Amino acid sequence: MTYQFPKANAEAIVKGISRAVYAPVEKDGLTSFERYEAGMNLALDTIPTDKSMKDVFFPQWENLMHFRVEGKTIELTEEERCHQDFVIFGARACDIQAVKVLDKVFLADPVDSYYASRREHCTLVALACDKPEDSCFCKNFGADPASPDADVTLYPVGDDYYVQTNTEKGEALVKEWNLDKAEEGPVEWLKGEIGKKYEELPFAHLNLKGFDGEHLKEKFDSPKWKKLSMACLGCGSCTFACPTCQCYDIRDYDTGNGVQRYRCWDSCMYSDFTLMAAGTPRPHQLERYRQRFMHKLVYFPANNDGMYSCVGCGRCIKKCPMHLHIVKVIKALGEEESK
Amino acid sequence: MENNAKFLTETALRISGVNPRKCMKCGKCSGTCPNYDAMEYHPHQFVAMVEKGQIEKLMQSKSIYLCLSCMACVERCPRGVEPGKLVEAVRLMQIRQQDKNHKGARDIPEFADESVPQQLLMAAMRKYRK
Amino acid sequence: MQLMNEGTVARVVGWEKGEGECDWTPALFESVQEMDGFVYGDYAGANLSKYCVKMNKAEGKTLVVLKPCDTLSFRQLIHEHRLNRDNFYLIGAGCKGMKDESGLLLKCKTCKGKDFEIFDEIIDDEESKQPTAIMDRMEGVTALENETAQERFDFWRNELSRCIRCNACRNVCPACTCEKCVFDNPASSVASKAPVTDFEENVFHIIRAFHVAGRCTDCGECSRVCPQHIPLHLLNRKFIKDMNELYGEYQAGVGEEERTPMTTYTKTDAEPSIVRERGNA
Amino acid sequence: MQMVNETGWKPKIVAFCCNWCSYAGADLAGSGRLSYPADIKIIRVPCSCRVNPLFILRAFERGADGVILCGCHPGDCHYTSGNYYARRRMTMLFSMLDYLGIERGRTRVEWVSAAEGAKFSATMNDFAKTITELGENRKLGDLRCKK
Amino acid sequence: MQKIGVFVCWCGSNIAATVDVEAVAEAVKNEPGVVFSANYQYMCSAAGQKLIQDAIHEHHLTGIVVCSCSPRMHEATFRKTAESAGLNPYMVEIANIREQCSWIHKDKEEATAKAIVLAKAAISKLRNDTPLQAGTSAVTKRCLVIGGGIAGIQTALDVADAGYEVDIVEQRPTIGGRMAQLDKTFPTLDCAACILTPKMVEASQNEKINIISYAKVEKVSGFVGSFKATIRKKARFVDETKCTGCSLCTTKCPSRKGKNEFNMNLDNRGAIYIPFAQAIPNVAVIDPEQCIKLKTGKCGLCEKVCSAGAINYKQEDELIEREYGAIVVATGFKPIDPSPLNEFGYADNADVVTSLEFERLMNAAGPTKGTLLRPSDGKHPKTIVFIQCVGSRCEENTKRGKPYCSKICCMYTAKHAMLVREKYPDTDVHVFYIDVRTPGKNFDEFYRRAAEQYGVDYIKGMVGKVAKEGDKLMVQGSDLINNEQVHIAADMVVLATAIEPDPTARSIGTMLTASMDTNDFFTEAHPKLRPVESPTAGIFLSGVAQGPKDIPETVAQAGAAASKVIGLLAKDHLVTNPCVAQSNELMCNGCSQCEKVCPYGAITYVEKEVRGPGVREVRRVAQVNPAVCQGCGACTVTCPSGAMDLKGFSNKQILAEVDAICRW
Repeated sequence: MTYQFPKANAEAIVKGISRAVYAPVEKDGLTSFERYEAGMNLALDTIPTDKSMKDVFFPQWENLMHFRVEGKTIELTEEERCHQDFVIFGARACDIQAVKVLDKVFLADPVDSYYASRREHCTLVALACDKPEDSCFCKNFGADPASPDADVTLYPVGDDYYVQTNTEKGEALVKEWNLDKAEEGPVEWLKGEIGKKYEELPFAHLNLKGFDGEHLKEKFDSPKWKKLSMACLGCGSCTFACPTCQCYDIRDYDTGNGVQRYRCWDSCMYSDFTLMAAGTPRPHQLERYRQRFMHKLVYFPANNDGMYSCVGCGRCIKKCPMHLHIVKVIKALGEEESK
Repeated sequence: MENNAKFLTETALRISGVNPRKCMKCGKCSGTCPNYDAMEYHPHQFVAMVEKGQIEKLMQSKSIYLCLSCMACVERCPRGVEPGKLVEAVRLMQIRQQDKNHKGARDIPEFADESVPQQLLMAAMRKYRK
Repeated sequence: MQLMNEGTVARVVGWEKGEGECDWTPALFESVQEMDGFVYGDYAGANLSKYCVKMNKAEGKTLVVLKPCDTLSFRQLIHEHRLNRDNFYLIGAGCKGMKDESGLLLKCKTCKGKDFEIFDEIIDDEESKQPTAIMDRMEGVTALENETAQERFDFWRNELSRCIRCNACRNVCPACTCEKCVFDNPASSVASKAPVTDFEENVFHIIRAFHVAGRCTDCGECSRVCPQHIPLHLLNRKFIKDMNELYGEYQAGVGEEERTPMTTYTKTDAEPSIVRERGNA
Repeated sequence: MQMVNETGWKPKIVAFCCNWCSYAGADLAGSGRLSYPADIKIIRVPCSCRVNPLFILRAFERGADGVILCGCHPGDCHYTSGNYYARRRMTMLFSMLDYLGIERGRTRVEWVSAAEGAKFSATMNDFAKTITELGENRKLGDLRCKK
Repeated sequence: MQKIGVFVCWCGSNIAATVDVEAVAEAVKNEPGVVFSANYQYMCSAAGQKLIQDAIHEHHLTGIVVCSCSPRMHEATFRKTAESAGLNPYMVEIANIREQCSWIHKDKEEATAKAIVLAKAAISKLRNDTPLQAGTSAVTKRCLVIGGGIAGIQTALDVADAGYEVDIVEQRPTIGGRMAQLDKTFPTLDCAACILTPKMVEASQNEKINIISYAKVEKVSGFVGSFKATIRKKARFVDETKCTGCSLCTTKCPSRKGKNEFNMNLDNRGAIYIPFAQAIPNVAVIDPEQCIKLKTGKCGLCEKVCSAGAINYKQEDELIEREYGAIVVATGFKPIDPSPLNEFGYADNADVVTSLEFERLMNAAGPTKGTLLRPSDGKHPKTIVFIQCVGSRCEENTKRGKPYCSKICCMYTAKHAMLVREKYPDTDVHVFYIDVRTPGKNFDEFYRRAAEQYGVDYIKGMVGKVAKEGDKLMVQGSDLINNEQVHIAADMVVLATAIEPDPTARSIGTMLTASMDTNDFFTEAHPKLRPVESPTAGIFLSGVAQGPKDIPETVAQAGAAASKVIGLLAKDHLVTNPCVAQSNELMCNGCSQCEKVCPYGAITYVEKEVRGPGVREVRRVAQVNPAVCQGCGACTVTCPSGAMDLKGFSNKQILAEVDAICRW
């Protein structure tokens, strides 16, 4: 079904949703998905947000369990899983594609119950991207910015949002909003416009030929990694901004009265990533840098039916302090291929 | 120290930036002073008297005008006390309150007709603004 | 700028252009042909001194392009025996103030000056000798100092709560060259990977500032690289301001003296109670 | 004697004392039966310069409400220069904590010699009073430890 | 996991009256690692110690916590107890529940609660303890004395008397130092040479003393008990073993341009010379800067006249390497150069002289053979002005001079004034002074004698200007007592210049890693209680190198330093404190920050291959010498990576205590 409401009403609609809502919010010049509360500054026009939607399903840190030591006995309390429905309002195609990547990891056996419970309870309201940034290149990786795959999709046309429901869950949510029905025409027009706009983006057509399991060794051994990785600081900016990076570390915090076990994001860029008794398997930044991009562009698709674990959101382009990013890697290593 | 003396002492110290407590009373300033014999109070006495709050006595003495401002005492003081700056400070304090008819910056436009050279006004401002 | 041919130096560390206008990247050039990609100009903001630590053990000499402020970091690293002067050929490159997409970099707005502390050769012009500072370096610190404790607390909570512990500030910092950072070392009892609580956010930045106190040249890279826009330089500058005021003017990376205000003392230093006695409560 | 405010909350105070002067001063306070609040617990260190800012932050993390560092008087350090370094380090640390908006009174450095039992006791009483007035440390603790 | 035993002492009623000792013993039972706990009336008694030893055996304890009095009281006792039961003595922790608990609290509940926390803190620390071994190092029974003045000579004599070998390294061709240049000594006015030269002879004849003159210490490595020094003995171009000191060569030498340093450059000497008649060794030396033969190859007169055949123009510097157990610094002083203080006109007027120059002018062996004559025209001065505190007591960090009081000037000026008045009663003598400082036995009496019996005119005030007028020096100064400015037409002005450490002191201090103050005086290990030792173990201080002092004080300090040296050399081995810093080479950056704060110079840096998980490379890393480290911990906080830690008070141990105390 197709509905319509004025853009000016968006805040009222978000406020009116009876469940918890996570939406892009701007604070101090930075945008991220936060649990919406009255007074927050909705940022529905930002593409992409500084921090991705990943934070909602897979937060930077979360408690897993707590041990308490009494005398010589240990008492264990597990952290509760998510058990209440919630809504994400304003998801973009790239982030939604990213969740599909995360699903491959966390919902595969063994299922990550912390992640799964959140996925289960979520109703996703997406926004079509009418004003892409120059750094966007999602179409290369299977995301469709014109019709993002969600329970509900909003299409900004003029001063209105056109609303299309794609699932029963979505239909149920939109019913609460009491909207007027609308024509589908403007939606189709917008899809066309978006299609054209994306054709004109600088990174609209990246040559991904050869980024697959077949050319693994060739890519791995490329002498270009040295130059590509030289400026890398080994910080975690790209991994933490990335909507698909899913590596985490499990750590214990001794509270004095017990132990809080939590997990937190880790980064393959760090020198102590996957540290073992015999040291780190990737002692130099070159190897760590290569690992990140090989994983996104070669290993992951090789193991997941060709699905890349880059979604083209362009966050790494914006966030890297030294201006290194995946497009440079694709161009550098891809050229080799086309010769 | 009574209030006025205290105020005067603080003013003298503030204007001069001198810490008279650094003085070890060696008398080198007076030993070096080229106009010693003409002065009623000598450089080392300036330091001692300021420390003891006897500014008024100094202000009334001709000595403040007899200092040549050669700064030999400042140059040679082993403790960096700078007596010459004290003399200058006390002299300034005396000049500023002469006849109590000191003019503020706001009073100046009254005097500033065409016959008064601009440079004089500026010089006066610079000198007495502190 | 490519007057260094092979032979004298084995490699060059400089910049190359990126995909857009302003996204220049520090780059390594290992042959004359590669040098075609070499650029220097308005977007060469990064401080290349930190890369020198990696290059210190490489065969042959490395040519490095340093801006005036970068030379301070380089010199400081020599003081700390992290670099061997003989392994480098230093080009002091004149700087007219560096930029990014939003204009003059913050660190250039409070430029410390145009003198090269250490170099083999200087390439500059008259324009690059003109001062670029347009504001007082300690302005931000002073403003905070003049606020009330609660205001300061709220300010820093707001700023530091954004920290995602990506370690960009630490990894870019030329003073942070530890083989193993205490915060990465499981044996240190203080290791942590994510800012789970307010305390962890605070302690990381306090200790980092403390560890670089006296060695920080105020190159401003920490604030430049922070993806969360945290004004980290305000922490380092607080220490710099305090040290200048309490222990005498000092600029890390200047001169031959290896001792910093934190590795020396005088018998008449201020007591810690001075903190209670001054400024706003 | 313990410091208690109206709500029944009691401060937690850590005192780092150097082995040669202040710890001996504390012993002297003890043998002179010069009391100070039981909320203060002493940790012995060889010299005030052994105290890492991390130790002080750790105490606050774990729920301390005040931390005091005691060492030999400047010039009297058993190791000649330790307390001079400690003095600079603590001045810097305290200044930074103040800059971050943490209450100034929560940290203190006092020089207490082995002969100053009375001073040790008086200092500790005064410090405990200050901390009681400041109340619970809410700005610099790790709430996980409260569980 | 450790097996910990906790022992709670009652200390009679000292603890038990206020602390419920049973409750404490019970409360700690559940702490991780604790396998045994007990309480007893007197843990330090034989029966108490037996209880501990039995428990160690029975429960195979790996560490014990004793809750008792201050560790300053009985830590050593319980360590011995543990050791005798086969436990490492450093696996003992004390919870101070007496001085810090039972004695200061009245409420039993409160005191018990605190005692439990203190016990838990000690247990937490113990869980992080590791067994420590006290090391030993051998002592080389030989002492190096740097400097052959009265301080060095006296120390050498005293050490040699105790039967130990001593080497004196002196930079000049003869020992004797500054004292040899003095004419008379205060307050007794006996002649310096008469009391010094016998000591010099004694030193040269002592079998245990080896004088290495015209030499300098070039390098020192090692640590207390086993230093290794390299000494460069400069070429004299005269064979010391052959020269008889007949001094014939010195009179025949045609080169006469060399300044006579011994006479403060007031006259000249030959290129080959013996500094003074009583020099030890009494051997000639050739100044290569002045020697015509060495510079042009022609001359060779001295070789011709030397019947002993001692001249050797081809002689080269000799390097001596030797090991020492102790090093004494007796590098002495020199007067400052007063030229920069231009108001005194020293640089421009030959008749403005320093006090040490004046000593030479008064000395029978001096350039004027003891007759006081002005350097400018050789006339007898009729009016002499002495000025005290020239370059002393100035504001710190200024170019005016030194911030300290040079201590000896008041007395030698009184001496000079007195000697002049005695020898030439028709001379007017004026002394400008700021304060006259005479804290010494018979010192004030001496000064009063100068003023009262010898009629020396003491003027309280300072000179502001000395200017030449005709053949007079016009001295303008203040007389603060009479509140007037005085002008004196003087024939001679004597400046009581400040003294400063010998210029070689700084480099020697750096070489020895012995700390120095901003004025380059060596710092003592403790200003009151260890005044003759450097904080760097095995380095001792003698004489003015440590701070201005007069001859009797110098001799006293020299003896004190000697007794400290003897105490050290008497030991065959040194037992080292195991609670020392240790550097984790895998984490060390080699940044040298720790080295800079170490007061003992215990940290050195080496290029070394480090190996660890995934690491194998050569790095510059810190190494702590456990024999030198005293365990203060200054380095541990300076180290940003935490590579430097202190055994016995490790980061982990202290943090564990903090955690135990602060549990929310």
